[in-house]
Amino acid sequence: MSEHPLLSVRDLKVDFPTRRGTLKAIDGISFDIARGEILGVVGESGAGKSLTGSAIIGLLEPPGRISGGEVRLKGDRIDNLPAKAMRHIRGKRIGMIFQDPLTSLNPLFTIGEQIVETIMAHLPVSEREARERAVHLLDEVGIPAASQRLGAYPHQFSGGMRQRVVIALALCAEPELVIADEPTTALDVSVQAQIIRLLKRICRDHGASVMLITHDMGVIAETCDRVAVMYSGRIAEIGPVADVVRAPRHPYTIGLMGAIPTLDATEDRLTQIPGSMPRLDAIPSGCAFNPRCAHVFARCRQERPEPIDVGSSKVACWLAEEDGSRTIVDKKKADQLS
Amino acid sequence: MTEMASPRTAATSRIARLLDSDILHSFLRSKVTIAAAFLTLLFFAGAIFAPIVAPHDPFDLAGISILDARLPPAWMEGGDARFLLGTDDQGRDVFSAILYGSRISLAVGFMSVILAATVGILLGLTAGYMGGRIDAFIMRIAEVQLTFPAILIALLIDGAARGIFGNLDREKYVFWILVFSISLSLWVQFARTVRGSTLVERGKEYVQAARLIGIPPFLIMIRHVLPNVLGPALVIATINLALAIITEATLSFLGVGVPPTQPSLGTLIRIGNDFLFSGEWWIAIFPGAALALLVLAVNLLGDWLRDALNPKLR
Amino acid sequence: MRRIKSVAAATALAALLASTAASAETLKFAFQGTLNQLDPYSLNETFTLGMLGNAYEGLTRRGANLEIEPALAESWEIVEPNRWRFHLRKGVKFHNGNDFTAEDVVFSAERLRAEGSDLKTRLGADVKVEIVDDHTVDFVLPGPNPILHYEWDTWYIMDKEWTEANNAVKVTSASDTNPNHAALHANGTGPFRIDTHEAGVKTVYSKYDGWWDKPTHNLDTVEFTPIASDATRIAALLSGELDMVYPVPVQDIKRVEDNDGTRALTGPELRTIFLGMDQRRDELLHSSVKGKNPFQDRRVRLAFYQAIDMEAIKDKVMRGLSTPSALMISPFLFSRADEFKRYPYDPEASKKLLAEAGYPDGFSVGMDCPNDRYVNDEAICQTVAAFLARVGVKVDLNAQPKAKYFAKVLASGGYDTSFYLLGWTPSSFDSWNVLANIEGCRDDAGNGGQFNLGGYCNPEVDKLAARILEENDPEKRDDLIAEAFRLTIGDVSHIPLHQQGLAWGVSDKVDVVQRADNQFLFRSVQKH
Amino acid sequence: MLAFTIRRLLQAILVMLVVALIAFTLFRYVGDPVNQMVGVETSAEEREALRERLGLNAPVMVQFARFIGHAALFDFGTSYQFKQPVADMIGKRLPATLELSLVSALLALLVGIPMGVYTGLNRDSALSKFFLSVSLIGISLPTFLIGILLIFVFSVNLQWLPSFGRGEVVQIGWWSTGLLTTSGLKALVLPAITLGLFQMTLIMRLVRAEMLEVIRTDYIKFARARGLPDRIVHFRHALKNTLVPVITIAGLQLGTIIAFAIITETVFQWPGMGLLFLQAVQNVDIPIMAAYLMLIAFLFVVINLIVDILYFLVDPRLRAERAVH
Repeated sequence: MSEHPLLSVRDLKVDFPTRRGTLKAIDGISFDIARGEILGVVGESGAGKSLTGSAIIGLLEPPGRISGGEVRLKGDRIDNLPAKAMRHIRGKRIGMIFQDPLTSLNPLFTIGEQIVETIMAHLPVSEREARERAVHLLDEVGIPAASQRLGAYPHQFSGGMRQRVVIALALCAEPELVIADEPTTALDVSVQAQIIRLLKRICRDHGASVMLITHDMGVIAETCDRVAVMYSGRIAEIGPVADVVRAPRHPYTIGLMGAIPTLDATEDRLTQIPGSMPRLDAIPSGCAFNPRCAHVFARCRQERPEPIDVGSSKVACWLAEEDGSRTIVDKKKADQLS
Repeated sequence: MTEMASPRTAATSRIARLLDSDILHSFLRSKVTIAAAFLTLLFFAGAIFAPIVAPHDPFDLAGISILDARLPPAWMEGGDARFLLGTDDQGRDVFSAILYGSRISLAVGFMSVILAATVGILLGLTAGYMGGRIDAFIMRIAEVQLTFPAILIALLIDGAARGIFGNLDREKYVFWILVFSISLSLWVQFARTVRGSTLVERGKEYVQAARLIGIPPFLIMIRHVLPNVLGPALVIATINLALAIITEATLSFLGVGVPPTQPSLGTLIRIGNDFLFSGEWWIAIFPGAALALLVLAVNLLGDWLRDALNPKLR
Repeated sequence: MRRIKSVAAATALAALLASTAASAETLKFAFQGTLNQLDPYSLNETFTLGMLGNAYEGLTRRGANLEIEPALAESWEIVEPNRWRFHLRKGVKFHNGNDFTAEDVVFSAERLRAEGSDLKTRLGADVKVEIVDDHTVDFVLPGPNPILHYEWDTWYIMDKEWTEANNAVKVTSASDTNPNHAALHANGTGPFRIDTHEAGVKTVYSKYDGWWDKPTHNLDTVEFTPIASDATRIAALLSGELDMVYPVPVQDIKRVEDNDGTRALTGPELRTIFLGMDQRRDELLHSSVKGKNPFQDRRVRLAFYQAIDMEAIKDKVMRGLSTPSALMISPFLFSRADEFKRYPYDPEASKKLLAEAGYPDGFSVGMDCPNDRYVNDEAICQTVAAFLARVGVKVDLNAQPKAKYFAKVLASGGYDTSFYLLGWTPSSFDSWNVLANIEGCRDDAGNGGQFNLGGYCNPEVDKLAARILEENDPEKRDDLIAEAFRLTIGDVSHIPLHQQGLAWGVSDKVDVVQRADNQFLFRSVQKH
Repeated sequence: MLAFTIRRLLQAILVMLVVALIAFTLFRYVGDPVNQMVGVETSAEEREALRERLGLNAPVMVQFARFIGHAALFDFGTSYQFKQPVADMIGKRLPATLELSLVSALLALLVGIPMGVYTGLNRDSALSKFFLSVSLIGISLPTFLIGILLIFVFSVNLQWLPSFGRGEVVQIGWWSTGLLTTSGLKALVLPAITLGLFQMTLIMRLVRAEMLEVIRTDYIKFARARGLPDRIVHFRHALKNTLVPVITIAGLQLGTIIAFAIITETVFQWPGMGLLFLQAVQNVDIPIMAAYLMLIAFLFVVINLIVDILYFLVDPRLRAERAVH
């Protein structure tokens, strides 16, 4: 049993069938998350990050559907489970945190009601026990005077406090994996770091792995063990944070790195990648990134690169195949190239 | 950075939008909508060109003959080729009466909606722009107005009109009485929508800027607000047209609408209702079906418009 | 909460028990109009009087064939030419238990002729009523009148003591705003008492056990509901909810006949439907002609007459259920009616007459018409308008509910009409009533033909009418009547249209007697 | 809560005053009330005396004050047609209309909400499409046509249900109810369906639209992501949020239902206020019209108050806001 990673995604494909043809929103991605590991998933809007999260937890909005590949949790397939069985995985074994704490909580129910109903949906406890547990959790996520605030409604909390409540909700049935989908985007900059730290600490305390979806490379660099860079429904590059951030190999990753505003930036301006991600119904042949890539060559337009091992990372780029050791393009160079 | 900062749901919503427009144009949907549009156009054309296309003039008393009364539709036994859908108790051609009746029904409907839209948009703009007491006052009236459905208002006004004008004079003004009373109950929706939009616009910079330059901001706002509310207003107008037609028909059915000598669809149904049980079903059924079809078609168009423009209607 | 529920349940149970306990026969019927109030002297209208006639009684009553029968008076005699003696029935009790005596008759005679009464014509103001003894009353007339008692079947006798005790001596007139006890309750001697009366909703009668006559009915309860909508009324009969409805619209007669379990009773009604024209004013109130009154020209009146095809109206509007009439009275009420013929339908002649009269292009005139009073009244008016349109006359039709219509065209509305449709049943069933009310001259003070709305006036006719009233010899009397009618027809005083048919819808579970005056009397109803 | 209620009450009183003014104007200026009461033969002196007696010579403000004073006691004088006190007539007919309206509203809510929820949750199922088509037809068919059709089918042809009236009623105090007898219940079926159908389709469409919107919200997604059973997600979380706008509309609809009862009552000869009002309009019986207007306004105000309080109970955000301000 222990040889299985906690979560294993293999060749996952998500389709949106339409009358004019099937859109491939996610086109064959594979990655693992180990126990206790924090995996960052990064990419532009529309790259398929959130869909990946939704697909794993089985909450794709119709008509979106998983059209291929498999998702395994501790070696057991969960992508083809019946709705009822899947429900017991959601919340119980995989917790989820959404972007906006303001809208994630039902405004018409007290937070106590919402936590208690979640606990009771998954654990065989009495309502009293569930309440005690709720108080404990709220305490743990740093809500002051937790027992008195059970009866409070979401609108009576600040944004940061609400996200703490959401974290407590995601963790209240002791899940093994937490998928956090841009958990801080909607928050005030001043509390973003606090929430990320809280998330990291509390997941470690509860022994939960995290899949942290974000578009913020800075957060990834500070928080994650490994990172997956997604582009147009595929993984461009995946590997340990240290490698990917310090020595990105995929031209897209390089571009992204350039987009991180750092406090100690020596550059005068941020690196930008020209152009924008292709629409799902107009993905170019070959490498999807080729129209924007500064290093594009003929092969990129004809053949699609599959991820290949480069050091401890995997990179889907023909450049990487041609010379695994050569192309450690540094930031300065990328800057000039663009 | 700007691109990167777009919300998390952008990807899904982009797909959703694509799919939505897909549903919009999906085969079945458009077929129904096209049929509805065609039907509506047909009614409009029939109503506008009634004097040309109708085989008879049902309002011309000298042209109708009691001897032709209650003839069944042309294809039935005893039918007369001159009267496709049969004749009513006075010998009027039901088909022609439907064309002329739709003319009245549509005219009342259109005029009511136009009046209601004008009043509603003006009041909505005023309320939203002026704010404060005036806003509160107008919106309070709107709220009270909402309680009294078109039917009730129309009945009250009609009753008052009978008291003031007497019965015969009332008939002369009945068209305007109907238009007035129906529009009185329809303006609220327009006003609310426009007010909401105006409130949003009022806070914008160009309004402040206009004030600085010395242009009356109200005028500028009208120019900015109107395009914004055009979509929702069109949807409201379409749905209200259906409502106005139903209201007119109901009033005429209750006997307080247009007089039987110049029947609208509702009047025709009222007349035909007396013959429904006696086997002369065509006098009520054809106008009834015409009314239902017309309203259905307009409603379908309204539904489609709403989905297409997807404005927040509330 | 629970207690309330059980109370409610108990109430419901009691109600159910009550309704089953009254297992005896209940007659449920509907009429198109409402019974507004119960004062027997406030409205001279067939339906209201007919309904009250089930609770109240007159000195006389009329049988199935409208023959005069003794009722509260056992017999009467003309003791002197100007003195009639009525012998009252003994042992009759009002619903409240009071005895019926001569006092009540005198009291009723006074109240009948008091301010606010709509039935003043039942008994002339100059007739004296004298008590001979407790059960004998004399009526002293200013001159002979052979038809004195012809309309007394609808002059209902009220209980003096009850009326006075309830402060209801004053008649609640049609314009009164303070209805008194008698307008809301009834206390007669008739076969049924009125238990509850909700105007416009429901009136419930129950059998009066103390009735003096032997009941020829087997009813215990009668429920009356007004149903204005023809379709609803017929539907209620066809579905078996009601035992009887009237009137049945002519178009539904066949359906009522064909339906299992119901039948239609039809017959000629005594009412004559006619058109009237304002001939009194020098300028019409509602017309395009200014400065003169076209209806004062006989040619115009005749042109109108001849423009209308009565056979077509009979066939298409009345579906055969009418008798086109040359006279202003039903042929059943005047034995020599067959001597008279209608002017022929002739639109060409009509146009010519109009041209001769100076209206080659016609003119326009407002027409008043009730829309809930007579059989297909509004449809007839529309058809008339269509016929007149063909000879160039444009009619602005003003059809409205009878209450509004009557308020406009009758004396109380100042005879505000130029051209109208009206129906008339002489309540005495005699021609004199027509000649006096419809054809009699009317002066500015309102004396004379009260229902001569158009103000037609031929002094010769009035003189004949006066002679008819006093003539005791039937043969001679008929001669005089025929002569008077001949004059009015020659003048085209009115345009008689037809006698409409009666049509009642009756369940096969009941037997009823249909009287030609369209009164529905429960006393002859059998239910099985 | 108290301040809120008081403010609402004051607003309600203001509304009633405005409506009273309209009713008064109707009563006073549409057709001279004296002319409505007397005949042509009444002399000028008699008219003047009546005028004085009715207080029509007092200043308008005084008259209006009197009108309000009387209206507060529900005294609207005597019907021109029926010669009965208007208050009595309306009082006798009020139960009929209210029972019909409430049953229709209940029907509309009890059927409309589940249908709306179902079609909102199962957008593409065949049944949803069927419901939607039916609702569109329901909105497009005028009420009177539906009534006629129902009578034609169920009363005349099948003879299952009565076509008119209330059936047998039981008197409980001044209230007459048809809900306790079989015939009363049977008589209620067709009119209630006729009256409720339009509102039902309206509510169904509203709930569906709300449901579609709510189901897309983050908190519903989050509720699912927490692994809550569908039952709880749909009927606890989604429905409660859907209900907020539904309450407003439903409240307004009840007012509409009472007014729409005019049509249903006419078709089914239901002895309620609507029928009375229609007859009053046709006969220009102003006292009844004025009284009906006031009554409807009063019902509206009461319903609005109830809606506001319901709002309060359902939506904690409102409660908090009110508490703060």
